[in-house]
Order: sequence, then C-alpha cells, then structure tokens
Amino acid sequence: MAVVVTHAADLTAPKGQRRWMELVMHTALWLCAAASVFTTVGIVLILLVESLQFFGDVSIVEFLTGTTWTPHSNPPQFGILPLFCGTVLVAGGSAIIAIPLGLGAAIYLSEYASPRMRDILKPILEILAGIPSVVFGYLAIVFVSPIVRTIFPSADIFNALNASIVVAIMILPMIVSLSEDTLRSVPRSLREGAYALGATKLDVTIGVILPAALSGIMASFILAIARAVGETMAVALAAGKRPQMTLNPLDSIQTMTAYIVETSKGDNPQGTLGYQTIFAVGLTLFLLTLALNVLAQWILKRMREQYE
Amino acid sequence: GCGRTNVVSIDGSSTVFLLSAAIAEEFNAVNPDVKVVVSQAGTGGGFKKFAAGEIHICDASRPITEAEAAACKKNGIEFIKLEVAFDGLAVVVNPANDWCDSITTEQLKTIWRAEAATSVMKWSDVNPDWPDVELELYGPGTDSGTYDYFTEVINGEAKSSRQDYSPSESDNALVQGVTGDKGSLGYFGLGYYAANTDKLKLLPVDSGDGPVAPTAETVRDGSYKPLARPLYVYVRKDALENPGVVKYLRYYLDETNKVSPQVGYVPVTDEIMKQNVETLDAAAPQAVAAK
Amino acid sequence: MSSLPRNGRPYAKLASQLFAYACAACAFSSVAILGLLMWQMLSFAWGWLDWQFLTSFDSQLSPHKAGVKAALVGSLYLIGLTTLFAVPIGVGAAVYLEEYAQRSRWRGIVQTNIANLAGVPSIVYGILGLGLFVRGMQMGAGVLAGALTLTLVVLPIVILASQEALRAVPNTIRQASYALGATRWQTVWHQLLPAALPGIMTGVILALSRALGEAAPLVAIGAAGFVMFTPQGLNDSFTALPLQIYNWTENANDDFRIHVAAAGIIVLLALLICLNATAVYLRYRFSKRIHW
Amino acid sequence: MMTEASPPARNTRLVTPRLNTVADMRPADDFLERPQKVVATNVNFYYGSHQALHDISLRMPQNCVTALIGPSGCGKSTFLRCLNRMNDMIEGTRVEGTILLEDIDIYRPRTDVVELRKRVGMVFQKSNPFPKSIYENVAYGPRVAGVKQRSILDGIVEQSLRRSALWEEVSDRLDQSALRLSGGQQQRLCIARALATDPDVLLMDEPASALDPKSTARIEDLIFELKDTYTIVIVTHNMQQAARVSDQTAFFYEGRLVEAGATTDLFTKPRQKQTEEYITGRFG
Amino acid sequence: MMTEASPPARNTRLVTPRLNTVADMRPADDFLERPQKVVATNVNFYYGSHQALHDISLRMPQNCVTALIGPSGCGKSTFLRCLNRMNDMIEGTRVEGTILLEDIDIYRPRTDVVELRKRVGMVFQKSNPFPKSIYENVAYGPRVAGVKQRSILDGIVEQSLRRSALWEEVSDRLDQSALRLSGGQQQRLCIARALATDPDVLLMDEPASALDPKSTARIEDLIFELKDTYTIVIVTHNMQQAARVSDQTAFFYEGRLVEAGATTDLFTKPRQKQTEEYITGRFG
Ligand SMILES: Nc1ncnc2c1ncn2[C@@H]1O[C@H](COP(=O)(O)OP(=O)(O)OP(=O)(O)O)[C@@H](O)[C@H]1O
Ligand SMILES: Nc1ncnc2c1ncn2[C@@H]1O[C@H](COP(=O)(O)OP(=O)(O)OP(=O)(O)O)[C@@H](O)[C@H]1O
Ligand SMILES: [Mg+2]
Ligand SMILES: [Mg+2]
Ligand SMILES: O=P([O-])([O-])[O-]
Repeated sequence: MAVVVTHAADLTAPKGQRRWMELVMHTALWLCAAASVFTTVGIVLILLVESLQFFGDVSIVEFLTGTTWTPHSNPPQFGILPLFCGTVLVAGGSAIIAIPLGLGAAIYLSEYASPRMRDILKPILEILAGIPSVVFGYLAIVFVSPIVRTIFPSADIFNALNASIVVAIMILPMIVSLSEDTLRSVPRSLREGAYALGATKLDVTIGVILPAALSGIMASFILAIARAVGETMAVALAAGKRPQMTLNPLDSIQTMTAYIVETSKGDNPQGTLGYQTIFAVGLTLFLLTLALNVLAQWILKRMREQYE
Repeated sequence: GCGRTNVVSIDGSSTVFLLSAAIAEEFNAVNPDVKVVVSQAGTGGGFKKFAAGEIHICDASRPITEAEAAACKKNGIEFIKLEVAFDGLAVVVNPANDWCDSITTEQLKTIWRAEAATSVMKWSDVNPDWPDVELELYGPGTDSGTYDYFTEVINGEAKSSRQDYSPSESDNALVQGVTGDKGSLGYFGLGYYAANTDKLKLLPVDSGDGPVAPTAETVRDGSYKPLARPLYVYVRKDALENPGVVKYLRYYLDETNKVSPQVGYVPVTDEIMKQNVETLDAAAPQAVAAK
Repeated sequence: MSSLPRNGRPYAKLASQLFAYACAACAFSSVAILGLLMWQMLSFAWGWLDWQFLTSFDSQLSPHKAGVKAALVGSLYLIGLTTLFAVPIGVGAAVYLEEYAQRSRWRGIVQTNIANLAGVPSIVYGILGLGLFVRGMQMGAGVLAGALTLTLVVLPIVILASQEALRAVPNTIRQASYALGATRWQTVWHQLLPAALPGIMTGVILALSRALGEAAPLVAIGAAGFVMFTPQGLNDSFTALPLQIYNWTENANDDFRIHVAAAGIIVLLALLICLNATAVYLRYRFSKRIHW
Repeated sequence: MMTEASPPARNTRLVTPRLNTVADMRPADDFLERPQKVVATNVNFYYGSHQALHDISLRMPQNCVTALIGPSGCGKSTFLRCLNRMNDMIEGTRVEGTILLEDIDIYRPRTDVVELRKRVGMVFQKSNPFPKSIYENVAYGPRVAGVKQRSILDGIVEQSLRRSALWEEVSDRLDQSALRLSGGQQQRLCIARALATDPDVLLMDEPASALDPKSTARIEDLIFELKDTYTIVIVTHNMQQAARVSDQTAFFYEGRLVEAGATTDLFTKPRQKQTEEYITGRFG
Repeated sequence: MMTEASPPARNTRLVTPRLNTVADMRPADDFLERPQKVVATNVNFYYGSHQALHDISLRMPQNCVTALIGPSGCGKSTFLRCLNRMNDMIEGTRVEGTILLEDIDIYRPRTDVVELRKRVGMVFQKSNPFPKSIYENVAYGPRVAGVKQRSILDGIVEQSLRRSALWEEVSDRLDQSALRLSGGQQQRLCIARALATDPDVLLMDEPASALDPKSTARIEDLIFELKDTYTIVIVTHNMQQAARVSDQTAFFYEGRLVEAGATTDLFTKPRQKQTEEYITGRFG
C-alpha cells in the first residue's frame, strides 16, 4: 500500500495546524456554551443594577405591599400589587380555561384518537402554537371583546377576560403536548390490568392513568402558567392599561408584562424613576417565572426518577 | 444617521409626530431620494438629542425651556422655531347628559385632581345642583402628551391626576366609552370630537371669562383657554445647509394647514404662516436663491 | 364471594361515553379555533391585501395608502441577522455540551441554565437588550440591537433542538470516526453535524419562526413605530411585521385597527408558513438519505 | 392453602374430582365430555394483514386448568387475549369464528366487553399492580363494578388476598404502596385483584415466568387450589409447569393448534410429530 | 483473496509462516519468543468503582492473530478497547498497568490518542458505516490524516477495498451510499476503512457475530490473509471461529485472564479447569 498517511513513530502529537484547530474549536465551542451563562448573568445584572437604584428611592416594602401603581402621576406611587393582581387574574383565568380543555384534548389524543386522527390533530396544535402573540392580541380586540361584551354588557372594552381567553388558546398546545407525552408514557400494562377487571374507559382514565401521570401533568400545567405569566403582546393589547386591584375578570387591568410594554413605548430617559420601574417590574416577573419553571423541572425530575 | 445629506432626522413630541409623520409621508411620495426619519421620544427627550446635535429637527408641543436653550447654546447649536399647528382638547359628555352644558376649569380640577379619587364619585360631588349620577371618566393614557398637557394646565402639575379612570391610547375606545354611559365624561384631542359630533356632547370651558366652545377660531386666537396650545418644530440652523432638510421644511409649511385637520389639529392663520416662511427664508438664504 | 352487583353502576357506560365525547370536543376545539381565526383574518383582510400593500410604507394619512414594505424588509433583516448570530452560537453550544463537556458540575449548571432560559418571558430579554445593547453599548434601537436581542430569545431553542439532534446520532458513528484517528473536531465536523443536520435545521426554523413573530422584545428595546424607509445600515431604525401589526391594532381608526392589521397578519402568517414549509422540505430532503 | 373462609362452590358449577395425580386423569375423549365453559370454534385472528391464528378450535371445560404451550410467537397470548376480547384494544385487529362463554357468543355485537371482562379475569406475564395501595389495588375491580360500602369492600379484599395466599404477608400493611412488594408478591396481588371481581374464568399469561422458583411454586400451588372454583386457562413456556398444573394441554405452532388433549396423554403419547419434538426439547 | 496489487510486506516486520493447519502450530512457549507488537502488563480497568479487568498481562506477537474468548461480560471488549484507548471516551473510567505498542507506553501522558488510533485500527461488532458514499467511507481516515490529493485518495480507496475483498463487488458504484450494502459487505467496508489509515494493529470486536455463515467465512478468510501484514486481535464468542482463525487464544473469565497460549494448545490441552469447561460448552 502506498504509504501516504504518515504516522508519528513515538505516538506524540504532530506539531502544527491540527493541534491549533482543536484548541481553537474547543475554546470557541466553550464560549458558545458559556454564552448561555453570560445571558443569565446579563439578565440578572442588568435587572439588579437598575432595580437597586430604584429601590434606593422607593422602599422595597412599599413596592411589594403597596396597592396603588401610578408611577407616572404626581406624586408617583409604586405598589406593584395591582400589576401582580392583573397578572394573576389573566394567568389564572387562562389556566381555568385552558387546563380542562387541554387535559381533555390530551386524554382524547392519548386514549381515544386513532393514529390517523392524531396525525391530523397534532399538526393543527403545532400551528396554533406557532401563531405569534400579537395576532392573538388582534383577535382579542376584534373578535373576542365584542362577544364578551354581548354576553356581559357591563364588561369594559378592554378587560381581563379577553386576555384570558386568547392566552388560554396560546397555552393550550403546550398543555396538550406535554400532558399527552406523560399520559402515553404510562405503561400499557397498567391500562390492560384495569380493563381486564371490567373497568370502563372512564374508570381506567380517571382511576388509573391520570393518577399515574399526575406529576407530569402538573408540571405541564405549571409550565403553561409560567408561559401565561410571561405572555406579553396579546395581554398588552387586550387587557387594558389600568393597574387596579380587582378580581373581576370583566374589569380593565394591567399586567406586569403589559406595563413594561406600555412604559417602553413612552419617553423615559435613562436614570429616571420611570425608566427604572421597567427593570424593577422586569425583575419581579423574571423571578416569578423562574420560580415556576424551576418548580416544574423539579417535579419532572422527580417523576423520571420514580419511573426508573 | 445625521451625516448623510439625503437623510432628515426628526425626533421629539409625540403630539407633533402625527403631523410631521403625515407630512413626511406625503413628502416621501414626491421626493423619494430624501429619507425622513421621524421618531417620538417626547418633547423633553427630543430637546436633549437636539442639544446634543443628534437630530436636525425637534418636534415640540411646548416652547423650548430656558435650560434647554442654554444647553443648545453651550453646544453651539443655533435654531429657528416654526409654529405649525394648534392642538385643542375637547371635554365631552354623553348626549343624554341634560344637566351640564358647560364646565369651569375649577370644576374640571375638582373632578381630575389626584385627591378626587376618593371623594368625587358622583356628578353631585362636583356641583350639588347636578344629579346623583355615577361619574365615569375616560381619558388618554399616562404616556401621551395630551395627558401631560391636560394635567399640567388643569391640575397645575404635569402627570398629577386621579388614576381611577379608564385610560386608552386609542381615542376610538374613549369615544365608545363616553357614548356607552350616561354619566360619563372624557377628554381627548379635538380632532376626534370632530369626527364623532353626533355621538358626543361637547362642553364649552369657562376659565373665568365665560364659557367658550372649542372651534378652529377660538383655538387659534387663544380664547379657548387653557385647553389649546400651539405646536412647534425647532430646526438647527446648520442643518439648513442640507438641501434635504430645506426641501422638507418648505414642503412642511406648504402642506401643514391642509394636513392638520386630517390628523385632528387646527391649522395656523395665514399671518403665522407668512411669519414662518420669512423665518425660514432668512435662515436659509441659499435655498431662497434656489427657489 | 357473590356480593358483587352484576350491574352496580347502571350509568357507568353512559358516563364513559359522554366523557369520550367531551374529550373529543376539547381536542377538536383547537381545530375550530384555528379555522375561525383563519376565516376571520381572511375576511377582514379581503380587499386590503394587494400588491400596493406589499410595496408601500406605513401611512399616517390614510389606511388605504398603508403598506408593509418597511416592516417586511425589517423582518427579513432581523431574521437574517438572527440566523447569523443564533445558529453558530446555538449549534456550537450544543456541540460543546454533547461532545466536549465532561459530565461535570459545570455541564449540569449550563444545562439547567439553558432549560430555565427557555422559560424566561421574551419581554425580559427585551429589557436585557435595552439595558445591554441599546443603552449599555450605545447601539441605539437599530436593526443590530433588535437582532441581537432576538438572538438571545431564540438561543435556548436552538441549543436544545441541536442537542437533541446530536444525541440522535448513533454512538457507533462516533466510535468509528475516533477509531480511525479523527480528532474531536473532525468527528463533529465531518460526521456528527451532517448526520444531525435535519434535526438541527428543524430546530433552527422553529426558532426563527419564533423570532419572526416576537414583538415584545422589540417594543422593549424601543424600536421605532413609524418608519418610512428600509434599513440601510446596521444601526438604522427599523420596524418589523409583528411590531407594525401591534401599532395598527392600537390605532384609533377602525380601518387600520381591523383591516390593515388583518392584512399585515396575513403577510406575517404567510411568511411563517413559507419558513415552515422550507423546514419540512429540507427535512425531507436530508433525512431521505439517512436510515440508521 | 385453602382457607376456611372460601365460599361453597356455586350451584351452577359441576363439582369435578381433583386431578392431582397422573392416575386420576381420564383419557382425552372422556375429557371432552365434561361440561364446557369456554368453547372456541374455527377462530382466525389477524393483526392487520398478518394472520396470527389459523382456525383454532378448542374446548375449555369447567373447573379445569387448560395449558397453552408452544414456541415463542406461535399465538398463545393472542388466543388467550381473544377470550376476554383484550385484543379489541389493538388497532387494526380482526377476529373470525365463534367463542362461546356458556353458550353466549362473546363476539356478537350485543356483548358488552366490560361485563365480559368482569366474568373473565386475567393475570399478566409481568405483574402490573396499579401505583396505589395494596388495598386499593384489590378493591379496584369491585369499585368499578359499583360496590361503595366500605365493609363489603373490606370483606372482598380480605377474601381475595386469602385466596391468593397473600393475606398473611400483607394484612398489616394494606395501605402501603403495592409497588413496594416483591415480584412474587406483586404477581399474587394481581391474582387477588383478578379474583376480587369474582370471575368465572381466569386467564393467565405466563404468570410465573418473571419469578424465582420459590415464588413460582407458590403460584402453581395457588392455581391448583383455585381450579375448584374457577375455570383456568394458562399460557406457559415451561413444559414442566404445564405438566404439573394443567388438566388439559393445547400445543400451538405457528398460529395453528397442532394438538390438544388431557395433559397426561399429550405428554406421554403425543399424536403429532411436531408435538413430540417440542416436548422433548428438540426445537423451540 | 490477495490481489496482485498488494504491496510487499514491510521490512520492519518479521514474516511468520502461515499457520493454517493444526500441525503448523508451535507449542506455546516457542510462541511467546516471537517479536512482540503489543504487550499488556498488569492491566486493571475500572468503570467508576466497578473493576472490569483484574491484572491482565498478555503479549500479542507481530503478524499473529490473537483471539480473546470468554463468557459474556467477562471483559473481552473492555480489554480490546484499552488497546486503542477507546475507553477514554467513557466517562469515569480508569486504567492501571502498562500497555506497550512497540516499546512505547500508550498511556503515558505524552501519547496522542489520535496518533495511536491511526496505528491501531478497529472494527466493531455491528458494522457502522458512515451515512456517506462507499468512497467517502474508505477515504475518511486518510482525509482526516491530511491527505487531500484526489489521485492518492483514489489509490488508497482501491487498495483498501481490494484487501478487504470488496473491490470487485463495489468498484462500479463507489458513489453509492454505504448504507445500501448488505450486512456482510458493510462489515468488509468497515475493515477496508480501517485498513485505509494503514495501521499496524487491527482490533476486531466480534466482527462476524451479526453476519450469516457465508459472510462469516468470507471475513475469516480475510483475517487469515491480513495477518501477513497486520497484527490482529479479535474478540469472538464463537470458539470454532477462534480455533479457525487465531494463532494465540486468551480465555477471559470474570475480568481475569484465566489462560493464554497457542490456539492449538489451548483447545487441545487446556491447563485450567475453567478453560476446559468453557471450551467444551459446559457453561457460558
Ligand atoms: N400487536 C401486534 N401487532 C402485530 N403483530 C403482533 C402483535 N402482537 C403479536 N403479534 C404477532 O402475532 C404472532 C403471535 O404473537 P403472540 O404474542 O400471540 O405469541 P406468543 O405465543 O404469546 O409468544 P411468546 O411466547 O413470545 O409470548 C407473532 O408473530 C407476533 O409477532
Ligand atoms: N460503559 C460501561 N459502564 C459500566 N460498566 C460497563 C460498561 N461497559 C461494560 N461494563 C461492564 O464491564 C464488564 C465487562 O464488559 P465487556 O463489555 O468488556 O464484556 P464482554 O466480555 O465484551 O461481553 P460481551 O461478550 O457480552 O460483549 C461487564 O460487567 C459490563 O457490565
Ligand atoms: Mg406471549
Ligand atoms: Mg463485548
Ligand atoms: O411632548 P409630547 O410627546 O408630550 O407631546
């Protein structure tokens, strides 16, 4: 054989290009992975730096417990509870709508639907998941709001219910696909065991499959709620702009995300309290969603350990 | 991009933005080679950039303050001021409101000041002669220039206002809101009243000299007090060496009286317009020659 | 042991049947929603969506003059730049985590971190972009700052999808390559990336679809609302389709609010469909050759 | 280990003598004259286009243990699962022929599978307790059948666990998760669970194949005792097991029933060459 | 199937007589006196805390086939993978002892695993062609070693395919995907791929276990021919195969090397009882 491939007789690495290439690529790839850590550090730093200035002027207790949020009026008041309340109202409302619907759909897909039906329905859910938020905001105003106001004449034009409905549609695919995955991962033998005892499909689903898949399903709910909490454009368009402490879904409210959008649009020179509110609210939002995500992941991890 | 000669950069008031952008749009159709960038950082933000030399033109819904003028001077920035339109605010109630035919600025303050949030809930709280009807308030969002202006002249301090009203950036929603409820009261740009005269009842405002209804006339001559104000554009003098800027400004002055009503503002008088043209001609002699 | 009733629950079967219908109704509600949505959009956009709409800039004057040119071009710029940043970094990170990193604490931290980043609301990335790129690095709210911000939004998606695609490449391929004296990078470049390409591509396109539809981060960085030109340089102000749609939807004028916005939405959805169709096509083309 | 609590045999059932020695066994022809509980006639079964059973006819007499043997993939499980229509749950399957349970065609349209499965219980190869307490596992069947009173449920649970010879091991920890039992205990729990619905027929698909020899012996003893009350059909890979526990044996090969008959006959004088080869270990 | 194109044996290698009949074989002692290519001394190997190899010492002489046999899980593959440091890729593993390749300790820090693997080629149990063309599969090794010229690559590809006795079957479709070859062809392709980097030592981990008898025979012939040029270490489950193709055989049991020696000796007069039991099929 024509020996072209040269071998180092002593098995040491040849000097030169190849070694460099390895080193360069290793470093470059490490940097890529580190970029994700830098992102987190960046988020935390930026949010903290501006928020700390903010909390220099506004007491953190007032911020967390105040029930009036009027940062642009004179004198301004910085109690985040109304924004928090709005967020809870929209996220809670959408969860109330989307969870039963999503769980029902997941059960249908995993227990009832034929493979062909699944092949039709799953892409439709994927399409629904891919529709941008702003489109749902439009839908809420042009389509949902008039219907809501026909049913409840006392409803404001912009109200929390509008937003809850469209956000529910947005988180629906997430609930369905995550729940369906866990439902399908319940071993077939459990189903057969129950059917063999003369259980109806309802008995099997409610009594055996749901309890077995419970933690995965809970995790999917929490992830979906986290998503609803962070949902922005649809809520900014549909829910109104009035930060108030109310649990009436027909009222106009403002969420944390919508506040950030609204304030970003206006004139807020760097260094002003108005500019810093964006970061203070952003920090609260970040911590809230982070807590929900970590909780969901913890549940999922525990579930995986259980199955193994 | 300030350096390029075919670019005109404008920033400043969001109120004037509507006018400047509309004119820029028409201008763009006839002069596609000049790129006009219109932003809306607010009057204050605009003047900051203006003083720093970052933009050619600053839209303003109030005259420049002394501090801002001093900042310009420090940076060697000279400017001219053009008065391009008048903006009036309309105070409206539901057509079914048969007890209130005009309102005083004092009454407006009673209704809108921040402390009113806890005390003034009914029309009778404003004036004992008025009925015991729930007061429903509609107004622009806290980020708008209209809000700032109204709070400043009525409540005495910008952004000082009760917050338990229904705000909306969409004036249409305000119109709908006022239409929907017998006890409602709202304020917004005069232009929107003009488009909805049949659905709304306009209240003349009394600032001490008797009630005055807002019309093009009363807004222009200043008798509709204090809810009318002139709108300005400030132009850097050295920017007038840029032929694109001059072209745009000439076009602006030619068109503004036609466009103003379309975006809800009141045109300026011929006299003011003449003054504007003279100011511009004086500042941009080479442009006069070209003309 | 004869105590069992032969027919202890007379309605059990009926209940089961009803439950089945209820679940089916839940599932089909998604179809109904999608259908309704599409029909509604199309009927509102009908008559407004024409060539002129695609080739004109936005208008303050008349809804009939308004168009999506600036937004369309702006969106394409954003997507292009985002791809340029997000794909190398995202795939690189995935390669590092799957092929280079030892199973160490560091790797665990990075992995958990990425999973959490995927759940951070996009508006928070917008705030990061505002503080970091627009104000911090003095970039202004230009195309570059917008694309960098969107890069941060989609990076976790690209990384997670690429990791999954790399994991799907059989271990035997790695072993074969290393056994022939290939270095790590040679193995990655010649064997693993080509084999994982369809999966990576699907993930990338999913991420780009997300970037294409995001308005919140762009609003947060302060992207301009009214743009009468297409961006020429990286720091030029810009608008994008979702941003433009948002502005129209907030407009007081019904024609803008309902019809022009709907026409804009149809353009946006059409672009999304094109993107996803490309994904399906590419996936089909590339995966056809590989059967493990 | 029959306990005192076991109920009297139902009057609808013929009491047959226990056949626990080879000497007890009757020749095959005699065997078939006994009252039949389940009768399969000309059964064909298809997974989509793949025919897994060809023209199977087999009679399963009352209070007898019928063992199904044959090499892997020959269709034993498939046939067993036809008997309680468990195969209905697999999409694209089709059955031809008739299967009678006491003169009722279980595949006629009017048959309610839920009722059928209550009468034909099943125990699976791999134990599959629900992730619930021991008590809830056993009580599940009665519950879905509509029993609500706690005292009745308590009684059923105890009796079933006694019959499956598990009572003494678990009576003090009925609330514990069933997943914490050992493999053999789990399998006996599954048997108890099946008994709790009071079936007539008990199908067992390799119930002891995942178990150690001691647990296996336990289950075999159990089968022996249960057949006084139930008709049992059991699939097994293990010919010794078939010989030990069954009265009748059926040998399947490639989806066909090659030969069936009294267990002693089949193992001592198989009529078919294939049967002989299989039971002497020459293939499979 | 040695073709005319095959190059002369390299002068650095001793040419050993081919041992294809039992009569040719020399006794074990003589065997160990030949020049050694790979020498493992006191090798211990750990997967985390699990020790998979205990104190293995084995010499693999030049131009000989060494077969590693033993029951499943005894550590054959682990040992083989120590020889080209393939185990480095598994996290948490640890090696003790020395392995010399021509006097160089392959585990000393200065050793570059990439260079090592170019000199110690490997063929796996399940053929694992890259999802590329036949040509690209064989050219991959030379390419990553830096060969760029097409004409040289063409030469290497042809020679390697000829040596692995695949050339005639695929010469007219080198551009076709390797995945469309049959199992036996794929395995020979993998051998060609390993030969293309011109290694000194060839490690084969059950290279024929997934193949039909005909393909297996083919691979065995090939091994016989290749040992003129290479030093070969082969893991096999199949004792007949070990006896057929190898000069030296090493018997592993539970991570220990029980016995190693000339194949004829080991199979005809094993010194250890365990070895005897294993080769007579009494366990494993
Ligand atoms: N769900 C299914 N879909 C398609 N074919 C199936 C299915 N289940 C079983 N089969 C096929 O039907 C045939 C009979 O399978 P069955 O499970 O009845 O065999 P068995 O005798 O129980 O084998 P074992 O002893 O291995 O359990 C086999 O060829 C099998 O591959
Ligand atoms: N990656 C690994 N991690 C942990 N333990 C392993 C790993 N690979 C193998 N082992 C263990 O090391 C021991 C030896 O395994 P090895 O693969 O070398 O056996 P073998 O002789 O090749 O067996 P076979 O003939 O089945 O391939 C076994 O106990 C095995 O379980
Ligand atoms: Mg079976
Ligand atoms: Mg092995
Ligand atoms: O300066 P304004 O934007 O408030 O007009």
